[in-house]
Amino acid sequence: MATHVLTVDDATYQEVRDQRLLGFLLFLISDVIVFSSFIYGYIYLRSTVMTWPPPGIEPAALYMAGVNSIVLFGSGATMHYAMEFFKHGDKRKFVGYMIATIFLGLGFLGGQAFEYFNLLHAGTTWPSSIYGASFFTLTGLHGFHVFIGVIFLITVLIQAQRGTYTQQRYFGLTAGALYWHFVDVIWVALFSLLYVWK
Amino acid sequence: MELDVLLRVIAFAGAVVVGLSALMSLIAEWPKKGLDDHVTKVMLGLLALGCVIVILVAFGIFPGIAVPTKG
Amino acid sequence: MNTEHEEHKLDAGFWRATIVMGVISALGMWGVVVFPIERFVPEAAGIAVQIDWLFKFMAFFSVPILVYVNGYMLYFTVRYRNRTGQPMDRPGSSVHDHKALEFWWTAVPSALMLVLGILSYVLIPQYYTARAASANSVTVEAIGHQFSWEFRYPGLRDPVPDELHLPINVPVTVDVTSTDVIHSFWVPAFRMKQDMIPGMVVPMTFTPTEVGKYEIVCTEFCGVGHSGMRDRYVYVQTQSDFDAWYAAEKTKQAHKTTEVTAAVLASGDAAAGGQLFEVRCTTCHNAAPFDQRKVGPGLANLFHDPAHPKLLSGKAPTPADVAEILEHGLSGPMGQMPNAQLNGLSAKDIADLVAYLKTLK
Amino acid sequence: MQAAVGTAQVPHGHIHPPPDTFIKKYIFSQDHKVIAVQYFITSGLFFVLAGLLAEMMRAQLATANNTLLSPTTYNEAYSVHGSAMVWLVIIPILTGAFGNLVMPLQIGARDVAFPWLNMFSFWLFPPAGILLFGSFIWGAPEAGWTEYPPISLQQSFGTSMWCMAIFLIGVSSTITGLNFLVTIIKMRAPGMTWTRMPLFVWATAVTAFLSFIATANLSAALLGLLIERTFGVPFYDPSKGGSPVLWQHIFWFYSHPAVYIMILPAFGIVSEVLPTFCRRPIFGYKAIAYSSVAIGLVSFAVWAHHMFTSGLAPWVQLPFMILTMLVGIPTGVKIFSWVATLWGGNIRLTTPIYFVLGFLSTFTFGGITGIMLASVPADVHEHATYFVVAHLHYVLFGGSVFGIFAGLYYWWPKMTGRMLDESLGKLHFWLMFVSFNATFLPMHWIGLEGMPRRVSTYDPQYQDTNLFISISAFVLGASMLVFAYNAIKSTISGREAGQNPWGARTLEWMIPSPPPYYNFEDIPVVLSGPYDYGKPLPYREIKADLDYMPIA
Repeated sequence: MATHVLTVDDATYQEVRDQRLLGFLLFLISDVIVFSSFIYGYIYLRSTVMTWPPPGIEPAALYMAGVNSIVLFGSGATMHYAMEFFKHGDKRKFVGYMIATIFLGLGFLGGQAFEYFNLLHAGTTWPSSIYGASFFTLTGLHGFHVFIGVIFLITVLIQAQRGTYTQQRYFGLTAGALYWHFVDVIWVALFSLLYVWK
Repeated sequence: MELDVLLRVIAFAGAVVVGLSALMSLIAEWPKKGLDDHVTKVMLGLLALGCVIVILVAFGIFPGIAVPTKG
Repeated sequence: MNTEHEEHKLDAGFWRATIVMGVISALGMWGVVVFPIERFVPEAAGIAVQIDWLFKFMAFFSVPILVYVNGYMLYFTVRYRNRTGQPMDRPGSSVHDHKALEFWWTAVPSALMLVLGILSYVLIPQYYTARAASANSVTVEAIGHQFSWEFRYPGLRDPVPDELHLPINVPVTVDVTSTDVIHSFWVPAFRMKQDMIPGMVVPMTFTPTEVGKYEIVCTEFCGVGHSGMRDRYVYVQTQSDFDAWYAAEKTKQAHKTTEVTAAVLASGDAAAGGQLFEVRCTTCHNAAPFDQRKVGPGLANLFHDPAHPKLLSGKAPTPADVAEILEHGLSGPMGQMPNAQLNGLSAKDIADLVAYLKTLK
Repeated sequence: MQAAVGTAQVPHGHIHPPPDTFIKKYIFSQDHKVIAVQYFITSGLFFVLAGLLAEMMRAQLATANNTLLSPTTYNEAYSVHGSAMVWLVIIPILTGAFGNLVMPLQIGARDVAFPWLNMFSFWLFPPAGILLFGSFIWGAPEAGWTEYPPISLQQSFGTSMWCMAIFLIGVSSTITGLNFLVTIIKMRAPGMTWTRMPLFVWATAVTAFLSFIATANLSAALLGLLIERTFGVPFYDPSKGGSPVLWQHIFWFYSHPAVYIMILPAFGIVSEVLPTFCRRPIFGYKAIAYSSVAIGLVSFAVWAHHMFTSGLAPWVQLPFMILTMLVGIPTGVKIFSWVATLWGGNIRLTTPIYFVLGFLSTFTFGGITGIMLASVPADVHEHATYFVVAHLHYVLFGGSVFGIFAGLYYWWPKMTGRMLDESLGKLHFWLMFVSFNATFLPMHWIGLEGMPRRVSTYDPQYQDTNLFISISAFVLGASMLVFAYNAIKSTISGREAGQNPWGARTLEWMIPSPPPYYNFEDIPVVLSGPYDYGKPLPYREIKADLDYMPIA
């Protein structure tokens, strides 16, 4: 009987988890749409001029951004490992990798701050030109997402420490991981379009 | 300019490490069937792609809008 | 619950209704064919006739659709209504599909759409991409302002405000643009409309076919004076009248004397011009390619850049053109260029500047 | 079997006991039925306000060079009228109100997937309305509901408020769409396969998909406009290198799907009302269901047909023209199927079906003028004239609003448990139908003759027609009073409706009216489609399992 109740409850949990997972993925999709319409705007504006960036506008430094991207991508990898270790019940490694992820995320934000500082110093401001407009809007939007992601991960980590998640029931964690991967993957697109595309 | 060389080396090294780990995780993830697993696979794949792009940049195969790094 | 279905056939009543509707739609279609649109809105351009024809084509096929949809709707409703005394819950016909019927009412409209699509598409290039190329054809720049129009003719230095004069039976290309917000240049009698978008020059080609005076209307909201942007007219004139008007305009504008003679122009000093440019011009102009606007366009490569819009004459600018603009100013699609007094430029200065501009690549 | 079925449908969201306090029950309620009523009331209020604005405009337009309203006031009036009718009335009523009221009941669920989000997205909606109408204080937006830059960059702070208002609405309908989509995908009663879903649910599913994809994009566009207005960041301002056409692209990429967000649920309502009162299966169930999907998909690839005079190259115009015309085909299929449903029925001429017939007639007309606007050369003449005004009111008023009233008269008994007065309802219909056509039919003609839209004064030659239009418009406004009176009368002294007053077969009619908090005592099992009149009901009741354990 007890077992029956338990199975029902697991099924109940599964049911609700699936709903939330689907909901969360749909949310991510709508977020992709937001980014893609800004990206569309960027490509459109860029297509209206001959030289990019417009003359007299100091663009962002490529290799700096390359290193910064690796920092973010690395955090994606560590996030995945953290997930795996949690699933296998290795609490200690899980916590370690989570913290690594969070710090890498913060590192990325720091790198971006440094980059912004350089650009503003060189006179490339947000309203300065269509370059400034697209660059700061896109990277800023993404940076904001990273910031939210960091907070998200910290919360999830605390929750995990409080023992909210069991090895069968850890939707919050899944959501956190998916969100973080999403933030990474968006950066792949932004890096290619804003820095690499010549 | 030396700074840029240094940055390219770091970027390359990091990209190799991260890219490989992403690929290996992808291989490990492959048999899983859950909806979130499928999504994770896509994400890891794109992550690896990102690393490839960085490597190509580090080698200057993608010249990009390369301006000397300041600071 | 009452369960026995009442099945129906397509009986005489149905066919009678169908025939009646057929007659009505035939009348309607005949009405569409003979309807004299031009009696209400004159067709003053070649393209107008074709567009009206297209409109009638669509109206023609719309009539039967409207008649049959509404007709069957009413007929079925009246015919199959629940009459007093009949059981409320008696189920109607159980027919819920009819493959052939559904196929045809999907296929026939699709075919119609395809025809309409082709008919429409063949019309577009005639007024849109094709520029008036024939020898005597006219090119006019139409510029929208809050809240007035401005028309620049080749060879006329100053724009003509709020009056568009066109010769009859001559292909005309109107390059529409705006200096402030989006306006829309609409001449109902020509069936021609084009948004005037700041920073964009869009050509519009047609051939006026009837002498007369036709209203120009702004159809894109452009601010508080939008409603007032009417009562301005296109004057389609016989070639001789048009030439007379053009000559009159030219003499009206001719009082301006030119101090920058060819001789002065030849004596220009590029170095001095360069310094002057830094002081006087860089507030509004970059020494960069045309599309790098500040207030005015970038001026690099001014004399050789294909992307640079043709100036007054519709031909590539000559040093003389540029000197003239520097001396007398210009109000064009890119905005207002002040004249020599306002810029405090002497004839020598202008010559130097032109010399400098020639050096820019 | 027991466990499988019992756990297949979890009463998630109604796991907590019914609310006790007044606040929880009526203000911050998470019950989809209460939220639906909240939407009805709020949107109803905004409908009245926006309607009054329309009457103001018609008063101004009654004579050619009228000075009743200043041009500025007039511009503000039509801009807020348009924005409010689209974002505060039609979309919220059709998705928020009808979607919430009917969809969970029709799929045999106890609530939507995320009741809290549902409440949240409703409470984003009143502030949006307050922002939009409040903008009058600082000078409301003037450039119409499309707010094309650069003109919208020159306007006063009111336009920024407009941006925020629409942004809130955008977020709200994105959330609602997401919520409904999950609900429909995951929470259908056991046995309710996709092809056993009522057609209103099909329509809602497609609408939800559109609103959560397209609206996210709108939010981005508005963010851009707000940023540019606030910090002067150049996206749309040509003098700083931006592009006004960019706004048109992004805006219409949302706003064209929005047009179908505003009509598909009305299609759904029609498809529910017709079989009920014809006492016969709907003709071409699959055709109607799949055509909704087709319309939904195509709607993402037609936006530039609003920009045929914005200087797009012909090779860009061609595909948009063809695809736009393509939309006419699934729509036509629907209309023909509905007419065919009338054939051989046992038609009870109640108020809901009156409105459905009105819908069929007016919407067909609007659809045809739509095709006329899709043809590029014709559009070059018709674009931005009163022809367009007429067309869009034929589809949005003659389509959506007639559909909304059909749905209101149909589901009012379910929502309130009381009947509306039939003769008053029919009076309302005839007043509305006649005055509607009298108002908007002449607009086609003056548009073709050369009257542009968005003008507060016009050429005296259109004087008489406009006077006639204005008078009809006042009658149209007055016809709404009949409904108001009817609604009040019904709430005070309406006849008890009982469980299933119309003898319909969809699930919402299998439970008491108004439905109890848990909707279904037992979650039913669905054995076949809902429209087979004359066959026994296709539902089998089984006990649902209410066991629950907190979720991480």
